[in-house]
Amino acid sequence: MPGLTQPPPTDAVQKNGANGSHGANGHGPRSPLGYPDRMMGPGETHASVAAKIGDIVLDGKHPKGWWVGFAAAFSLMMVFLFSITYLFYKGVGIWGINIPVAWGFAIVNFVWWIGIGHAGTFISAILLLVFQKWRNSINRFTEAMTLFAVSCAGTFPLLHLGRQWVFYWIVPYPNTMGLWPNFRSPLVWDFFAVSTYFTVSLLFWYVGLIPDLATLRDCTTVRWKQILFGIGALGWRGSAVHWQRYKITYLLLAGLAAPLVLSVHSVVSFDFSVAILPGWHSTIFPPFFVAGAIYSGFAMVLNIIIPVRKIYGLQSYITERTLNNMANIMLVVGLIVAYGYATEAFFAWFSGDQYERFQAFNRAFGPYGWSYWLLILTNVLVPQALWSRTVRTTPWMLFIVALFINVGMWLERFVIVIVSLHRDFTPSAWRMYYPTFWDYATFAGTIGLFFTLLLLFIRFLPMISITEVRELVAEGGSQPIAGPAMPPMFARLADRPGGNVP
Amino acid sequence: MAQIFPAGSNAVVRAVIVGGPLALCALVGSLYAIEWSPWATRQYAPISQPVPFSHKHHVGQLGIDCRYCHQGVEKSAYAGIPPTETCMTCHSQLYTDQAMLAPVRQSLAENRPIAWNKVHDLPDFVYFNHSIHVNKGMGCTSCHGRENQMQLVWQDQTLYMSWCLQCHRHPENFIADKSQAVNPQRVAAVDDPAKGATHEERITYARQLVKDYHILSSGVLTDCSTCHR
Amino acid sequence: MSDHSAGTPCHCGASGPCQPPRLDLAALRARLASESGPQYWRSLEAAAETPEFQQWLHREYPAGASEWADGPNRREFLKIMAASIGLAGLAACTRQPQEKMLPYVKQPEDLVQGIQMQYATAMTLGGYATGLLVESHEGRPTKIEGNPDHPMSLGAASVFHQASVLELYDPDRTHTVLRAGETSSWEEFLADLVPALHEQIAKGGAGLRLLTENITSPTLLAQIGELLKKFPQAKWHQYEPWGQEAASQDGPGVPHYDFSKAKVIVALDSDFLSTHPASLAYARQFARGRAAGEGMSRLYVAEPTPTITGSMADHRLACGAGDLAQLATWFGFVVDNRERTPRQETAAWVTAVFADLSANKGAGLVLAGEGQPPLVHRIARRINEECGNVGSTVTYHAPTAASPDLSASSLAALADAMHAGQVELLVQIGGNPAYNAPADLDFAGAMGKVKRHIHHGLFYNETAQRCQWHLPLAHYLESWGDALAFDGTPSIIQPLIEPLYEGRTAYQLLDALIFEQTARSAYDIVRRHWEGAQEGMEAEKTWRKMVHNGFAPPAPVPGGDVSTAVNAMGAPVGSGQAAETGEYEIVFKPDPAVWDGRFSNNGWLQELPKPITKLTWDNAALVSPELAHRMGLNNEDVVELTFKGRSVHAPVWIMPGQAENSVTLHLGYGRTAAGRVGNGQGVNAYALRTSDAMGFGSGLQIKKVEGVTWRLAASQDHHTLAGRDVYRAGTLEEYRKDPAFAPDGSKGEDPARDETLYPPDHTYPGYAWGMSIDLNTCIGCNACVVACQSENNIPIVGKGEVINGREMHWIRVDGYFRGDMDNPEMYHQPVPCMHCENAPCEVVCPVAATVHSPEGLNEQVYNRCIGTRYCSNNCPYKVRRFNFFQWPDNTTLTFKMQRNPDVSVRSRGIMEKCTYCVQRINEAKITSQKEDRKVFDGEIKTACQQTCPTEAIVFGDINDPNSRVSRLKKQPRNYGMLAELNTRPRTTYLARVTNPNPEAAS
Amino acid sequence: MNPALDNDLGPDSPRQLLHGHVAAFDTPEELVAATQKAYAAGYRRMDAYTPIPVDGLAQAMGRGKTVMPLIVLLGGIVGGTSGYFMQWYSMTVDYPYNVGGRPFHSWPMFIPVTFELTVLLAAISGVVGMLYLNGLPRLHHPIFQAPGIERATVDQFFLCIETTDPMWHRDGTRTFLEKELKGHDVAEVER
Repeated sequence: MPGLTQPPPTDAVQKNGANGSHGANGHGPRSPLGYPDRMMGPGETHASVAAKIGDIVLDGKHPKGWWVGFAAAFSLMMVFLFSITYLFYKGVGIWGINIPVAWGFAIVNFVWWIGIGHAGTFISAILLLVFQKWRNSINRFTEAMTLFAVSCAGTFPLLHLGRQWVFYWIVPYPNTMGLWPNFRSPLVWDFFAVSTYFTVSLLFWYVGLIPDLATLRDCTTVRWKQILFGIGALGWRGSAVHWQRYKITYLLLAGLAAPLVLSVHSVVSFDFSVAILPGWHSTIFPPFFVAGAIYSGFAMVLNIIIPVRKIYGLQSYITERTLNNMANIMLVVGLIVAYGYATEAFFAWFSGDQYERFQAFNRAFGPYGWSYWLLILTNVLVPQALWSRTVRTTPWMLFIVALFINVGMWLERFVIVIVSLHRDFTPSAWRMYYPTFWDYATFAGTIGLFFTLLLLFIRFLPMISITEVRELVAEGGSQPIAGPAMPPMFARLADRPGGNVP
Repeated sequence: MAQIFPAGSNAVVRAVIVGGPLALCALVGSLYAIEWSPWATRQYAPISQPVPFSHKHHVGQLGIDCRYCHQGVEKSAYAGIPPTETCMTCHSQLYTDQAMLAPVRQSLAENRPIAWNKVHDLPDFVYFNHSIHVNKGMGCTSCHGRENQMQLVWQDQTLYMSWCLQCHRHPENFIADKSQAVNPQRVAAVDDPAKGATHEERITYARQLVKDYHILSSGVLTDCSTCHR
Repeated sequence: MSDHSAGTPCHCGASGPCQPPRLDLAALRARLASESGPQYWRSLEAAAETPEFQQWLHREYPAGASEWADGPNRREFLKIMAASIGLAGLAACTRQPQEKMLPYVKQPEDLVQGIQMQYATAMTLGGYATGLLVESHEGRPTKIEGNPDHPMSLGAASVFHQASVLELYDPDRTHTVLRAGETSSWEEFLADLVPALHEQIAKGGAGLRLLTENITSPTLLAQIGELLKKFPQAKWHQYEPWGQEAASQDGPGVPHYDFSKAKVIVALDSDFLSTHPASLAYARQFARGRAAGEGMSRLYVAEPTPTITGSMADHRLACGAGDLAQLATWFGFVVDNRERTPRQETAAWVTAVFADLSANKGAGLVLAGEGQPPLVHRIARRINEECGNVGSTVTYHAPTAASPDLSASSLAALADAMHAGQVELLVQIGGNPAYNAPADLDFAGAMGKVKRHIHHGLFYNETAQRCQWHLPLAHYLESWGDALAFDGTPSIIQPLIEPLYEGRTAYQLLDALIFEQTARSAYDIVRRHWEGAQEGMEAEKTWRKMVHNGFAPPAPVPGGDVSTAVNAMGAPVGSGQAAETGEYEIVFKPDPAVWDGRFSNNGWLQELPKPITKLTWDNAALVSPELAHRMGLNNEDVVELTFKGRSVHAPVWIMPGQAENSVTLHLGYGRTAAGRVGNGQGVNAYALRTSDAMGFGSGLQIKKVEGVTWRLAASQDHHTLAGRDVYRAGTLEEYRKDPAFAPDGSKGEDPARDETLYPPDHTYPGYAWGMSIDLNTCIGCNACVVACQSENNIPIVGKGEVINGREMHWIRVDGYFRGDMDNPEMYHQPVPCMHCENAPCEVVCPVAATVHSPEGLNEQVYNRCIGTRYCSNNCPYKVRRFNFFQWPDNTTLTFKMQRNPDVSVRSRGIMEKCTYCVQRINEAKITSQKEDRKVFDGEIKTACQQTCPTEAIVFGDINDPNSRVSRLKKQPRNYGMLAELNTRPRTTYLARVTNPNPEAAS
Repeated sequence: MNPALDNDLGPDSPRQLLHGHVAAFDTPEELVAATQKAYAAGYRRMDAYTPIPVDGLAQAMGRGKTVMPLIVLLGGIVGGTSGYFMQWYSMTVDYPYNVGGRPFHSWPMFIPVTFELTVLLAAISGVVGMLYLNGLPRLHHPIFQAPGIERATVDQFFLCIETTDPMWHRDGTRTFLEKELKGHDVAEVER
């Protein structure tokens, strides 16, 4: 279909690239306070949005960046498959875990991934409820990210079992033994929380996708694509009546997802705070964990969209304003997290409990002290750079800060899980923990899994919500709703009798 | 523009929407059916033995006491499989030339045990103790069924944990007088007309037995370490 | 019953030897699916039917030995295991294969399948017998306990006794007669022996030598007598690498102690709580004398290297082994007021100690260690006489062991004869001189000159490999025999099982030497000897009684020759000056885990954390912190130890409480032909040990080997209490002031039941099991650890996995140091599961695999466990153990024979922990219910409690106010470990009370 | 088209053969205005097709509130109660065991699962309910035959007056759409 393979995307790229750089050097339109003000580049129309985003999917060709990324991610995913095969063959002993450190990288990674999985729903649900329109351009993407992150997270509690093949005993179902899971265990709560979170996120994401799939269905003339997208769109026809129910449902889902997203990491934090271990047994964990989750989630989003918007030239949708806002949120939750660290230390001292005090001391000055100070550096100090507007609005700087935060949040879980375990109540049982090759391989492997899924998503589904971005078109500048030029992809409509060409 | 999908597609979709969940239910249902089927539980399937020993003949017709062969049943966890000698106490005199008894004679001659096939095979992590059951008013028939009517023995019950729990939760539904323990005709007191006309009378009688035999509370009986160690 | 006990094993003996651990996975899978757990004993016979078994019986090593080559850390072993378990996983998805049942053909009358039986027997260590009871399941000995009636056991058993059951099943034991390493047979051996004997008869046996270990067996002695009658020129030599010889040889006779009367005990380098042949009995007496309160005894110890005896001391002096001789002479000086100037602090110590001794005349006791020279022993006796202790707390006797001249010199004489080529026929029963003879004798070299050297032993060890003939020795659990206990009690050794391999007893071998044939069975020989004069029924009766009890009433041991005792004071031995001249001394001690090396191939013992150091799988050069500091040494550094021109490389372990200039190297390591478990572990101390320095010697040179380290596997990394009061101790003074000094109410220990968010709705109306552990009497001997291991089928994991922190012991003995690093207080704290009423581990298990029983047990349900390990994280005591890999060896049938069928064998991925021996509880409950009664107090003994020599562990029903355990828990010293966490532990501790001498500055 | 076709006749009358008339508009505002006019003119059976949700459009067609919130609420209630019941039943009735000394019915520990199940069922019932009420999935629909309708998901706004409306008249409605409502590309949509 000529329409699709024609240049518009590219000239869109030029156009947007232009004003993208424009914004970058800070000459873009500004809010009274002087912040980047634009949620969308100028000159966008409903049609151009559909064209621009739709073509990424419908167009056969793909930027080098995608192929490189995919090759890397896929090979890492193979590492993952290999290491879990070996794991099933030998047993969890291949990891560095021991008594007392019975939880190692597996749980650290689990919590880390779950945390990353929080950005999506936070952005799409909570920001939706508080009418942050700028999230429209990134919510689709981050929701997908959520799904994949949660999938990665979900593998770990399963893999770390001693007898992985009976994992389903955690699920309540009538069985010949007449037994039930122990609903008092945070791990059972985890199971319900994570699976609920995944299901709801999936629904939320798919519901949002329906109208876009319809758009794609109608924009392509390739039969099999029509059929596939058609089925995906469930026959959506944009009826006013449907829209009415659709919008309310979408809002309700957001309303449900909002408390859910807060609950999930709270429940994850229960894994620790319900235990009596000094360093785990702490009442601030739920809010502290949630903040940390959003922190790392946003960092990961930035680490991904910054390259992606460059590679696919999406600067006019994901504008400096979007980056700036995300940076602001990161700064805020970052401060909450920092406060969390302070509180932990303070209460350890304030409690007067010798075990708590020792734990706090051991974190900072014990054999794993390096991890604690590295954590402070990456999670508390470096992010202070976000106070600077330049950093917030300069993609590459933001990218680096986000990178630090991702490392930092992983270290935080390392400190909580391993450092707390390795020295608890009985000195005679104290031991060190040394990760093995397989610990690293499994972790790296899930990163591969994550990016493989993400890149496939970018390839086959609209990574930006066409529908919701259309709602921003009005804010794109002073352009008329119907663009100045008929987008070439609709050339075929033009010669239809009475075809309307404005 | 033209329709992408033919008019019939809607019907197809509806069929899928209705049929999918139904199929799923059917699948799950059948899985449960299999799990509880005699095939999975191995019930009611007579197990062939190197020597076609007939409980029906020895117990049912000759009326030999269970304990004659299964000597451990009152003292030990294992009821015990009789040594070849036990068979030979009679069969050194009777049917000495019977071909079907050749393995027994050979066993004695070569001092090699007869390799019987196990019929009631509990998992190795289950520690069932015959003696305590037999001594507390449970009987052979409670678990083994009517062996006096079995040519070749088969497994009479599921031997699932949930099956064990029925009795460990409500012994009164299965208990009978101690004297009945090894009686191949034994019936539980609740089903025994002799213990009362109505179910109420019978169950009160059974409850009394539970008291008299100092059978532990179901709390203790359903405790994990009662069977798993 | 003896006939039965001899008869019972018939069926099992036939099925004995293990099947080759083939890599045939299908077979492994089949076995895994069908043979584990309580039924496996049946399948042994099935295995016995297999042809490969028949052929394997005549193979030196099991097939697939190559896969096992790396022995202890068992990497290959794990490969095999993992593969099989993987397949077992698959098998789980398929239908279980049909299981077979193999009944007896002729069932022993008194045997009821499924009911264990106990038989009395005895084991000798260093020649001295200890009476034992052996638990037998369908003819398989599975566990060894002490014989409560035997005076040298009193129900207790040492780690060595208990672990010997594993030795019985060791697949590395010799299976057949070997001629120069080639499979042969007893017939061929006799055929070769007879002409050689005739040769000797011609020359009166001039070329014949008999070499044995220390022997007390009356029967054997009688036979040797006969032999020597037949060969007047022949000589009999005895050698024990570690024994009592110093005490008896030109010493004042062998002292027998009575700690029950002793109020002041002074141990001069004497580890009477562990290395003494009577240590089990002594430990019991000592513990009784340590009851907190009036009349509590006081223990002074002066020793070069920390021992468990030293750890119990109220005053401990870290003092070089050489200096001890001088210390002793200073005692002598105090006794005789003769002038001499010893080092000052020792002077003060000695004066105080002697004052205390003189203040308790007749209630004092001075002991000298086996490693010390005769002089010290003489002085000890001198002091005992001075303080009137002889006759009350100590009596002197002739050696129990009949010994021509029992010492290294005996072996030296033999070695000389061998070098001189005078030895043509050397018959050696047991022992391993090629490995453990003093280095200066060059015994291995001498062996080259012997025409015909016959070795009769359990293992094809270093010596056997150099011999023309190696004859498999029947393990004591396979053979009849007799021996004397240290106090002279004649004890009967009764077999529990027929020989698994072609082993025969020493009695039969001597028969062969005397009568040139082995017609008589060991049973005939021994019984014949004991019948003696008696005839017919009478004899039968006494014999049966003896066999049943395991021993006969002791014949009084003759008193020792006293004359040597007086005029004690010779010149101080040369090494006395050692420390002053800044020379270093080396100290040799038998290893607390593998003794002199004879147990090197025993996995339980190799992995047993040694008292004080907590090292496993290795010995190390123990150096004082001071010395380490001076030479810049660190743990796991390697040093070159040079002594009398011979040197070895050894890893360094810094030992608080070690005498400044003494380096201790334990014997028994560096084996090259121990077997797959023992080979290549640790350092061979015998390479340095010379016949003039059997206990210690000065003139050691230490050189650090740069750039090399030696990984050591310690089961405990932290020996400081980090300011925590998990272990509580006080002095007798404090105890008098406030008997309840231990429990700390201020921390809200033992909070009220209603201080909780929840209504407390769990009560324990029936039994409520609980345990009390007395830290005052625990001597840290590790007996409980091995008892638990054999009772509960606890696997070993190998050195590598211990380093990884994955050892599996259900009960561990924590060791703590407190105070001055150069001479700290040393604490032992046995830590089993606490069975908390509010167990943190239970709440967090997602599948309820660990729950609480109505009797207060914290249960671990293996078959429900999915291995999240959350419970372990949440256990403040860290007593839970996890199967990170498939640890239990399910391929070696002999190991499977050892397993206790009443306890599930745990597979990979499962959490396990102390169960209070729930199998024993259930057994007792079932018995009592059948008899319509409650369980008696003391009817249930946990394995650890049963074997504890000092009765420090007591288990019972805390609902019964009169039970021993509840009475102990009522004691003011009672406290719960970490009780302030409101875990409500059922296992509680009695705080330790020490009894320091107010006058003495230690 | 077939001239034989006439208003309000038998089985093959246009009412039966046609779905309705459709007209295109360029902006949501025009569409809303047009819709209001049509409603005022008495048309009831109509529907609009737009690429983005247009506020007030459904109201303009005389639509009231939807029942979606109610459905979600019910879903949540069912999820929550059944979730708590499951825990209470299994932990206190079916197989009560002592876990760490906590009571059989330790309600605070049952809350997380109850909450999660509430959200889960609410969300599922929401989505399922929405699709059900919208009659989706429906892959085949007459409106897809309307010329240019594909732009309804891109940048055009359509109004369709359906033949089921009593006021519908083949010519009348068409002229109404073209003249009154100023819609372009007015076309007949066949069934």
